[in-house]
Amino acid sequence: MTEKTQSTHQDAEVHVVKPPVYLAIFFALLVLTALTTGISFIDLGVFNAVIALAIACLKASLVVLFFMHIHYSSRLLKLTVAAGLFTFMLLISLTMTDYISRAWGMF
Amino acid sequence: MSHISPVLWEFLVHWLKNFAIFPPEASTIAPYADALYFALVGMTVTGLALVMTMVLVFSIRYRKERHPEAVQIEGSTLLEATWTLIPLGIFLVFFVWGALLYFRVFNPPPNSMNIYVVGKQWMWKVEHQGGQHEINALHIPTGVPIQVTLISQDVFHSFSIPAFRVKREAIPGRYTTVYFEATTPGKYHLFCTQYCGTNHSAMIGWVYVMTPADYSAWEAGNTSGASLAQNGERLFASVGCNACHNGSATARGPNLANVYNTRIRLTDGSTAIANEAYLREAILAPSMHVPAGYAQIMPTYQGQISEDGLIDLVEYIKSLDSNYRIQQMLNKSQISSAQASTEGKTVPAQGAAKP
Amino acid sequence: MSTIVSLPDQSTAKLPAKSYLNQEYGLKSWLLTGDHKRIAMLYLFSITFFFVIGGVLAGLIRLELLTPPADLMATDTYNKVFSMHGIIMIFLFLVPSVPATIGNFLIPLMVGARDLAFPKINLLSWYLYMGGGLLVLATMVLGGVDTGWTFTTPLSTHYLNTHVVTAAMGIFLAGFSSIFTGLNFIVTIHRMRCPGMTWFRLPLFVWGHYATSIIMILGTPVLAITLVLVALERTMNIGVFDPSKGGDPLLFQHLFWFYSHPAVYIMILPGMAVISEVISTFSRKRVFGYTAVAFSSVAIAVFGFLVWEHHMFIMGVSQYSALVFSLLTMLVAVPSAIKIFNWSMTLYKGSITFETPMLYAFGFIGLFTIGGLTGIFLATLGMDVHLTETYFIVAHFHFVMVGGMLMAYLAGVHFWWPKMTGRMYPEAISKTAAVITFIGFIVTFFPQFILGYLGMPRRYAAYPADFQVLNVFSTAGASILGIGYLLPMLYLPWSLKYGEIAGDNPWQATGLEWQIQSPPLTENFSEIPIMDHEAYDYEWLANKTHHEVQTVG
Amino acid sequence: MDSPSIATTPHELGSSGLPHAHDHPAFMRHHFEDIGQQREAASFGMWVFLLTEIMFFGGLFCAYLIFRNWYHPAFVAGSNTLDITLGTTNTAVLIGSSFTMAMAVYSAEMRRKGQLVLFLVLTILLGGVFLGIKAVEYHQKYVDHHIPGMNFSIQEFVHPTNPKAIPLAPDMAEKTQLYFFLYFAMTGMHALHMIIGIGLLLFMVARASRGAYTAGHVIPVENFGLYWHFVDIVWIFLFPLLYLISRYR
Ligand code: HEA
Ligand code: HEA
Ligand code: HEC
Ligand code: CUA
Ligand SMILES: [Cu+2]
Repeated sequence: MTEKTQSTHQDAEVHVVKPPVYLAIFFALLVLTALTTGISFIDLGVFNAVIALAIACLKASLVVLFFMHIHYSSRLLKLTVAAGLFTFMLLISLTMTDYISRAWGMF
Repeated sequence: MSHISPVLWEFLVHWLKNFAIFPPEASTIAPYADALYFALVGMTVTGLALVMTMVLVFSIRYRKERHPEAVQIEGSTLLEATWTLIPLGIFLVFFVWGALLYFRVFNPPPNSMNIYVVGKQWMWKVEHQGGQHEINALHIPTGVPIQVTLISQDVFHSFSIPAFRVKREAIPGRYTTVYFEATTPGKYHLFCTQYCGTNHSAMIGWVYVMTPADYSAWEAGNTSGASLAQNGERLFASVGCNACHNGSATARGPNLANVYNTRIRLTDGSTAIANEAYLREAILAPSMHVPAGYAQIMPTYQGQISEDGLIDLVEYIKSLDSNYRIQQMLNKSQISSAQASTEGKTVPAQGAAKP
Repeated sequence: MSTIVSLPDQSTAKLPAKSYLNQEYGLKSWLLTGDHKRIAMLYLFSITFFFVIGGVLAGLIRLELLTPPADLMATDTYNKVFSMHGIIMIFLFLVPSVPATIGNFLIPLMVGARDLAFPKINLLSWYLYMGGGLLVLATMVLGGVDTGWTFTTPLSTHYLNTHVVTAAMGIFLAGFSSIFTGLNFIVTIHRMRCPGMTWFRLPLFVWGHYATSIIMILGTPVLAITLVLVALERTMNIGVFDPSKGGDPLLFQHLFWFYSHPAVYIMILPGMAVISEVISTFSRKRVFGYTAVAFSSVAIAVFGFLVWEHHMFIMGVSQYSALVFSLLTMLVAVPSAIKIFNWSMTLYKGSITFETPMLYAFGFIGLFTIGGLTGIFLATLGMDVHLTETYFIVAHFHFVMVGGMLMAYLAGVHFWWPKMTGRMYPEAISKTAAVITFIGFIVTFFPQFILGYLGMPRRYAAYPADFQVLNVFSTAGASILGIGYLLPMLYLPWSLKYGEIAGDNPWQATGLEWQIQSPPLTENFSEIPIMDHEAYDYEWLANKTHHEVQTVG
Repeated sequence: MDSPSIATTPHELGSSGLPHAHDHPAFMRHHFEDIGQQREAASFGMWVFLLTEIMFFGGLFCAYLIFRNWYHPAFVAGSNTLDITLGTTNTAVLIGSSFTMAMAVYSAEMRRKGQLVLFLVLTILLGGVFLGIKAVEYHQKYVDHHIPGMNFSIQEFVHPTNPKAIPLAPDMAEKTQLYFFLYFAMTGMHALHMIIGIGLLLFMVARASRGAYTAGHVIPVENFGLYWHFVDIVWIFLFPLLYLISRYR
């Protein structure tokens, strides 16, 4: 029984993330927040949205990777996160095929 | 059997009279749809026969009594590929075939005759160009391509004529279109097929397909006196559109003559084609597309003009367009020419009808 | 056609002294249990209860449709009846049918675990289900809801004054129950497999449920938020789905079908999972093309998320987008075909016997093929224009859901009945029931295809007289079908007391669940097993020198 | 629990060199083989649950995307009524609470009871501040008659009091109601998650102070951490979508 637990569950290793990492991420997030707010005061046309969302994605990735430990986790958990994002994108993008092309030929 | 039991006899006769297994084919679309249908039935029968043969033959051949010891077989990549690719190929053929038919049904030819249909709980209101109004009935001539422009006043409805094999949802807030060309005079079912509340099943009516001659006669006898465009003109004045759209150079609104079906440049730099949907939206939500050079001052008429009124207005604005007027004339002559071509073989109006 | 495979010493078999059924006594021990097998039993009872209600409503539908006018009930009553029929059958019966009962019972056994990963969440899921069920029943008692099971906006949000919100909340709860079931399965299958149980040694039953769970956890939340929006829109008079306020009714359709199309695969994949087990066992052969069948389940689950718009082809979606979705729908049909052919080939050179589960499985293959191929009619754009919203669709989905999934469910219940209860069902009468069901089914639903092509719209309380003959057939068939379903509801409980004692492995099947006593112990395995052979390895079974069955007491 | 064979550092915990299954600690559920399996199952289960949460918010994001494209002027007008200072502050507060939560997980892993309780309480406080600020914002909307379905008025958009704002046509101004509905639905759903989270945190503080999580059983804290960070991520997206990206036409 012992040897099999090791074979199936050897990736159970738990990585303890140290406070300096958390602190660094925390400050990075604060800086990014300040940055995104600052940029929003400049009128950049569509780029306002693009930049703000890019920064949001960056922040979210930092949270997922470090606060939520995905950076240190097994491949299964990485895949799980990817699957969630993928399905979310499916919902948005395939719905958009309708909305974008609905008015084709009219505009 | 009639002397054994008259009741039973009556019953049987009644039944057989009411027994149909195939709907009448009464439009130019119908043969296309039926061909596709039979091809699909063919595929189903073949596929089912294949599977059932395998199951039956193996069950008999390899039942325990005849074949006590099973032979273990892992699988076969070749077979897997076969039954992946062949069904896929067949399905793709139907995809293409079906798509062609779909585009045919939903993209009316430009010279078609336009009839408006407004769905509301629980009736169909039909408006012909000439101002003929009908409820739960639709009179049309044979041999003329017809575009039905649908809209709903409340919830989703669905305008279905099985004998034509066409159907289209009437949705609130947006025009949809469907196209057909009737071939056989007669009286056919008209259904609302989208569930729309309590009396959904009562939202039914008849489609009367007539020879062009009969149709012209019907048209003349049923007109309310004013065409849609004329009604629209009256409305245009009474709700005050002409205060701004009077065509003069100093008018606050753009001149609406000849805007129909032209490409309009908007303030945000994009362009839009002024089709029926655009015109309707321009009245209800004027700020959605502001033509370049105009201030956004037109008030919204949301909730103030009924769908019928909007149709009248749209038709009026269309009628200000000279190309469109010419088209209308051509349509008229089309009906009479269709009449000429079918003259010889006029079918009695109830020919293919089912009571 | 002799009955059972060489039964191992059936005469001397006796019920084990200790099992999950008699471990503890009393209502409380059931209502607070964490044991997946007991929860499965709770589900079995509650699901059957809702099936009977749904079935009686179906009977009412068919009685009303016997004659053209709306004479048995008023149209709005009819509308409520079919809406409740659809809601109950789908959300309270078919979605949890195989997964929450048979799946719940078997997945831990099949992967060699003592229980599902989260027993308390499993119990919570049953309570959520019951909560949802009670809300739906409350809706019915309060006066019903007449939206249809599809809740089409703006009808459901602004034009009805029935109990839409109550029903929506009932479905919301039932949805979370299904999310938790899926979550439990996924974690169990990933994390609780016994030593040696690699992915490709898992029975196909487990693969099917894995695929189902993916859909449950990714699709159901979208339904949940959609129903919340419907409820908010109704109570607060907002207009997200109402065009007169600037909203878009099609957005509702997109969100609803984003769940509800994948949900139809929630309603078939577990059935397919059952069929794999049954066909393999009674032809005494490994399933032909194991990997192909396993991957096709996952392919169905993934592709199933890409096709929802085929329910909206004529609803005013963009034609180009319809094109894309029609194409994708054609693709998703292929994995189902792969499965059907692999099952048929499994019979080749087998050693086939025809027990009741096998009869149901044959019924499944035939009826699902018809149902699936008529799905292709609907996926074909131009054909869908004529067929959509007619009885053709009603026939299509009853073929796949009733002819497919319900048959598979019955196959599964019969197949694992000995494992669940320790006793056999009566063989002769159950075979009769299977045949009656099959005949009744064909007579009920086949005429509906013809009706559909004739153009008879669905959800009609009254219809033109042209359609009567076929409707009479359909109603007659439904009565036969009702008998077919009534029989198991009678003889299965009967067999609890009078059935033959089954023994551990009455079918001589290879799954881990058959290598332990029936009914199993609460902790399933006294010692966690070690898997040292492939799934469906009948040679391994034959070569097993001694019976390694673990009976305690 | 005091058995010496139990891993003393969290690092060893998962690797389960347990010689015998019966040595398992009290918090181990008996249907698991070992503590490593239990831990993995728990965190995987939590992640799977978070997937459902992503899709739950997905429907709202979808609606937002569509209506923003259709009624851009209305969204601009609506967005400009939000207080960007409060929004930014709230973002910072929530990020702070995520940080304290991460530290709480760390404390539990290091088995420091006092520190764990401290960070949990800090998380509660920051979460409370967030909700407080949110309440202020909601109240402002109430005062301004911007709550759809309750007291909505388009006056402010048709005849803006702010001289810099571009007045909207009445028909477009009606559409601001959609913006505000989405605003309330999204932030409300988010706030609901926060409230549930704070409830759980209170419960955990009570248990933590009795030492429940500092004896090796860190799973609940870790899983709650995942939940809390997820809620944070939702806000990270809501903030730009609602406050920032629709400020200019
Ligand atoms: C268990 C449930 C279930 C299943 C599995 C399916 C499976 C399929 N369904 Fe069905 N469907 C429903 C339940 C289901 N459906 C329901 C409930 C509705 C109506 C909802 C409502 O409006 O109320 C519906 C409606 C529906 C529509 C919408 C119709 C409309 O509203 O206009 C469409 C359109 O594409 C469709 C298509 C399909 C297809 C292509 C499949 C495919 O997955 C089928 C794949 C299977 C096969 C193809 C059979 C096996 C193939 C072979 C054996 C190969 C044969 C050999 C050769 C061809 C060589 N279905
Ligand atoms: C799992 C799903 C499921 C199941 C099992 C069934 C089972 C049956 N359904 Fe249902 N049906 C749906 C799902 C299902 N249905 C859905 C989703 C809809 C669409 C709803 C909508 O439009 O919104 C629908 C709609 C629907 C319609 C169309 C209504 C309309 O559009 O106007 C019809 C009509 O014939 C029908 C008939 C039947 C029949 C005869 C059965 C039979 O198979 C049932 C047989 C079972 C029994 C009869 C119960 C068991 C027997 C007893 C307990 C004995 C006692 C019973 C009596 C004395 C009656 N169903
Ligand atoms: C207060 C003046 C005013 C009134 C009253 C008015 N309009 Fe307009 N209309 C305008 C202006 C200004 C525009 C261009 C800017 C815009 O679209 O808002 C316009 C645009 C239009 C357009 C789009 C034309 C194009 O070239 O794109 C149509 C169609 C239209 N109006 C129809 C109507 C109808 C029908 C009515 C009556 C029901 C009406 N209008 C009432 C001022 C008015
Ligand atoms: Cu209108 Cu159904
Ligand atoms: Cu579907």
